[in-house]
Amino acid sequence: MTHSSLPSLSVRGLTLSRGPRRLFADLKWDLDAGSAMVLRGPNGCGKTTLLRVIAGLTRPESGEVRLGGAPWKALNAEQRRNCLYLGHSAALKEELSVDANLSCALDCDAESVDADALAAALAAVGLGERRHLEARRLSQGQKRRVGLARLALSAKPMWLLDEPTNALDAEGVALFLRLVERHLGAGGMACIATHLPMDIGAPVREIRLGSA
Amino acid sequence: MTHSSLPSLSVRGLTLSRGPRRLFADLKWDLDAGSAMVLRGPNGCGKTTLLRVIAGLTRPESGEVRLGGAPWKALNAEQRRNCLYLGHSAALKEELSVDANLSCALDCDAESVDADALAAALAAVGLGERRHLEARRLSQGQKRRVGLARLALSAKPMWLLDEPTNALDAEGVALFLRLVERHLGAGGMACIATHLPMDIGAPVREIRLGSA
Amino acid sequence: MKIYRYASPTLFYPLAGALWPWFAGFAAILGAVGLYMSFFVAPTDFQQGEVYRIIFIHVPSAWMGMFIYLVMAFYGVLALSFNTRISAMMMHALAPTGAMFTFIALLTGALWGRPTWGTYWIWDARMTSTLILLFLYLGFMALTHAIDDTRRADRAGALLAIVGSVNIPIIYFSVKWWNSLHQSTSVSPGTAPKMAQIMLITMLVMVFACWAYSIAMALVRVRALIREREAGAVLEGTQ
Amino acid sequence: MNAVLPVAILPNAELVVERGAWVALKRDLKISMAGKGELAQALAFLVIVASLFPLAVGPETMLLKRIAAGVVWVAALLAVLLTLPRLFASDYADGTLEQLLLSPYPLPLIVAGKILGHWLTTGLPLTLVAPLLGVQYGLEGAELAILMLGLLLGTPVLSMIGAIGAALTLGLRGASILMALLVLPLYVPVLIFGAGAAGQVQAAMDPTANLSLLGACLLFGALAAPFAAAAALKISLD
Amino acid sequence: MNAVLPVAILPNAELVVERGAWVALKRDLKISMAGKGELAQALAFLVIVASLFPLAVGPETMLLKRIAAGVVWVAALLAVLLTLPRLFASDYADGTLEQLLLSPYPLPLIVAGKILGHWLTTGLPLTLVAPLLGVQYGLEGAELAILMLGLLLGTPVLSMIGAIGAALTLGLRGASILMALLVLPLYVPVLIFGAGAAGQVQAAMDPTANLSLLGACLLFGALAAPFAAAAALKISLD
Ligand code: HEM
Ligand SMILES: Nc1ncnc2c1ncn2[C@@H]1O[C@H](COP(=O)(O)OP(=O)(O)OP(=O)(O)O)[C@@H](O)[C@H]1O
Ligand SMILES: Nc1ncnc2c1ncn2[C@@H]1O[C@H](COP(=O)(O)OP(=O)(O)OP(=O)(O)O)[C@@H](O)[C@H]1O
Ligand SMILES: [Mg+2]
Ligand SMILES: [Mg+2]
Repeated sequence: MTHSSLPSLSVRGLTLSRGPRRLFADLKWDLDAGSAMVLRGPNGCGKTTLLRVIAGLTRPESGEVRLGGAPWKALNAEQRRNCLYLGHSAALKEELSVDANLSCALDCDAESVDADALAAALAAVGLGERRHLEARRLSQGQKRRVGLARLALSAKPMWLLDEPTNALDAEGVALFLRLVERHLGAGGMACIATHLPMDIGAPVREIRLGSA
Repeated sequence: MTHSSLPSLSVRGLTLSRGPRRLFADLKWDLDAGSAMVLRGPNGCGKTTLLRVIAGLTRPESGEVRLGGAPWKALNAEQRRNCLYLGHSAALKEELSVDANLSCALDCDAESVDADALAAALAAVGLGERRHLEARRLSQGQKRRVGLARLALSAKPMWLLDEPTNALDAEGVALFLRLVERHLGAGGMACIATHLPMDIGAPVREIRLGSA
Repeated sequence: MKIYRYASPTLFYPLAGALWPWFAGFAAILGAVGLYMSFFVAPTDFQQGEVYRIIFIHVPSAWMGMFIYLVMAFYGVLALSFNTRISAMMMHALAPTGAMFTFIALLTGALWGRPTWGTYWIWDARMTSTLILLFLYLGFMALTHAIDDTRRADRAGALLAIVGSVNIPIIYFSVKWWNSLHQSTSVSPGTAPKMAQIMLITMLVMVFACWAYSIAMALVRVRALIREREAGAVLEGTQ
Repeated sequence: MNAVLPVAILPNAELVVERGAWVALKRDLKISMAGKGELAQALAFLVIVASLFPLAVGPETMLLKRIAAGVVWVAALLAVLLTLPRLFASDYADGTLEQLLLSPYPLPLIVAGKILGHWLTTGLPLTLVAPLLGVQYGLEGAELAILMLGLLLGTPVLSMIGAIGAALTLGLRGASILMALLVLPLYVPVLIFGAGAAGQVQAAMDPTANLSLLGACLLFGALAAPFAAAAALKISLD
Repeated sequence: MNAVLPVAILPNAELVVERGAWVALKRDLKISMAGKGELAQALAFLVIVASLFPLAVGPETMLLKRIAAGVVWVAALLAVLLTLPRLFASDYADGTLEQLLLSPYPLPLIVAGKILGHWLTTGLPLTLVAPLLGVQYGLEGAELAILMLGLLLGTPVLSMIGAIGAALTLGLRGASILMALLVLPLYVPVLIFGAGAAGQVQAAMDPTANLSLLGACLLFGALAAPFAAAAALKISLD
């Protein structure tokens, strides 16, 4: 699958403060199909906040996010379709089984995935035998791995990931990097906030947000 | 300060299963004052569970934890005094200010700390100017750092830490390692579940729990 | 955009500063005159005696109570549609005054009820709907106080005010209807002593006094709010 | 563990917007089914509250018959209130609400789906069990029927108004009681029309007026509430 | 950022066990104060619920006077119920409850402190505002006094029983309503004695019997509840 058709994401003069402190001012950068932007910076510098702004969950004080020329209407349906956001929380319903959780998430993303693909994805992230387990029983890392499965199945061209490797073991991190690689290879885009090195075989740019 | 008087922690034949799967069986190890035990293993292998058993929050199926000969009465007051547990969650009251949170935690630990020491600790973990901020406003990493401040102030000889470096930036991790070093240097003990290398200037042993 | 959102408070601040003393003055004068008239000029009511004079406080405050909530809703619409900070502030500034008037209406009403029909409270339609109006005010203030992020507080408050104001007529009507279902309520406060000319004038004077007072208070509170948020506004706005 | 990764699926070209409501509804029903015996709980609550009153006011049958409809309605109203946190608060706590907001489907539709789901798991069962209580209080035939009809028309409105309150108080401390503060006054008309209708039948009067007023509220709510609640959600998550 | 680390403090030799209750109380009061206007909210809830009834049953003064005490009591009971999640659930959600369990102080003492805190922020204010409602329903003098006295003795029991229910339902889905199911039946005696006392005064009878029964409940609860709740907590967190 390829997103090569996809226009580039551009951030234009984003500015946002929290309380007395300005998190970022007049941010300007573009992201082209097939490449990733890694957000770095010390704790509290504003990575999460920036991701939420790009996702359209938080309004910037000024500036805007554009998807190929067109201004990004926060939470506008057509554009929401293009973007998948994984936040700090695993976004699981504790009382639902793992695969119920996954299929719910995919339904909400309006992705149509058949049961086999779903099972395959869960197996690939190491939750094969835990498919029918209530999510609340999962370990911290396993919860994050459900998110990885979602990435594996997602057809959305733009990924916004907030510290996706938290609580993952070494093998999980490797798996994640492979997923990103494949996604970018297929012409997707990704904005990733992380403290880990992202050494993958695809164009990766970094921006550092000012220290907190 | 020194805990040299402290008896060693010994785990005797701990066994626990979750659902169909046996997480650990007949675990046996001792931990002497001044050294740390690092729990390693893939996601879902039972690190968190084991820590909770040692803390006395979860009952093992068989086996027991002893503190220098005496059997560890789960949640027995005198022994609880010796042990500080930091779990996956930051254990903060969102609506309280950072320092209110810290002082509450110390009160519950029955540690008497004066305001200056508290302020110093917060400054040391980089929350100096955020002392009076509501905890809910903190970034993920900053929330963990409150936990670090608590470690810095704790006089408890035994630390049980569950992935304490989650969401911390490089500088935060370094800070954490320094804290553990000092703690062990003072004759303390620590059981730490983590996926990161723990290279510190103090005796560190590792156990791998069977793969999940 | 920026101008829209940030400059207007800074422009409004001095304006409000210049205006509020005037309205305060009007309020004081009209209030004094009105009270004097209501207690010394207006004739004794032949059936209710002196107590009826409460009406000169009771009715205006009751009216203000209802009216101010609608004004809040109006500012709420402005705040949401043009997201002008100043109108949101006006909304916050008006709430306490409106609540106060509603409460005064309840209080005076209750005090009036004691002598006229021997109990502080009956579930008369108007009394009940006024009580519910007070609840709406309390709800609004509780919500906006519970939210500490001003942006969210503004917008949430605006939405609530709008929803509430849509409901006010429904509530008012439904309560009247409810009351008419149960005829057994013997007395109703509606039995207005026929308004003599002078009474009417007094009433009007008091009404205007309340108006002036409300405006003055609103302006003062808005200034306080602007001052409170100034630091934020400057930071967020320019630089 | 490191099996080959499944190839991602191509995006299905066109988005059937209407499915939004259905997706949300299905999801919430799934969750309710997972949370064992939730329906049972809502019902039991209603029954218990209704049974508390005779204990509090004394057993005189005439008196009880007089207050029967009122008690049932107030109890139903509180039962709905108690279950409102399920609507958004739990999703907010575990981060799934953000995901719903980011879903391509229009938010008001999703909200509508959730509201419907909430009604199906609270209002509807309450309506069905109401006659039971009515009988406890000595109501009969037509009285019971009208009581049920009123609840059938009224409880959806309770869910709708409740949704707005729930969305506004999202993530605030003491949200549950704050929500009660916001929502209960708005419940007044429904309460009056609903209990009024039942009362009229007892007084051998014609309840159609009240019932049609309830119907009007229902229509109006159905049109306005999803949009209001959606707006409130966006505000609360900003 | 990398300032020198403060030297940790030496452990204070002996542990003053009794402080446990005080620590917990102080903590919870702090939190209540942080959550703005919580007291106000509990009160407002009581007032609103009490004001709903006349709308449901009609404004006849005699009828209302009859049910006055019952309504106030049921409303108070529900207000307590709605605020119970504050007791443990919120601490459980954010992980602070584990920390309390691991604190060196004896758990029952900590629980006792929390219960006291809960009463001070709900039961007490409810008691103080009750007369207002009584007046709305046309109660006077002695009737109001006994109503208040009853609440003063009864509401602490509500908090105590509630604590047990809250601890048992910790972390379960739909906990709020499940808790209601567990707790409400246990509230029955309190309700009967309390409302009964008020009723007797209205009937010009002597309420002391009921009141002393309430007092007995209070004593027994104070002795038993903290231990029961503490045990329940340990079970729920295992
Ligand atoms: C707490 C109790 C009461 C409340 C909340 C209340 C509320 C109101 C309200 C909202 C109005 C203005 C609305 C309108 O004019 O339609 C009003 C007007 C009035 N009230 Fe009251 N009232 C209360 C008690 C009383 C009592 C005890 C009396 C006298 C026996 C009384 C006599 C009047 C009169 C004469 C008017 C003006 C005539 C009229 O506008 O129809 N009220 N009251
Ligand atoms: N009301 C406020 N007053 C002052 N500072 C605030 C306020 N609200 C948020 N902040 C600060 O804004 C920042 C939020 O940043 P954000 O959560 O995006 O950090 P981050 O880069 O994701 O950090 P981490 O790496 O820890 O996740 C934090 O430093 C927080 O302290
Ligand atoms: N009822 C159950 N049935 C089957 N497996 C269960 C059940 N409850 C828990 N588990 C499993 O028990 C394990 C819990 O382990 P634990 O949370 O201690 O993992 P961990 O070592 O902390 O992992 P992580 O590194 O991700 O934190 C998980 O693998 C979980 O799937
Ligand atoms: Mg972050
Ligand atoms: Mg773990």
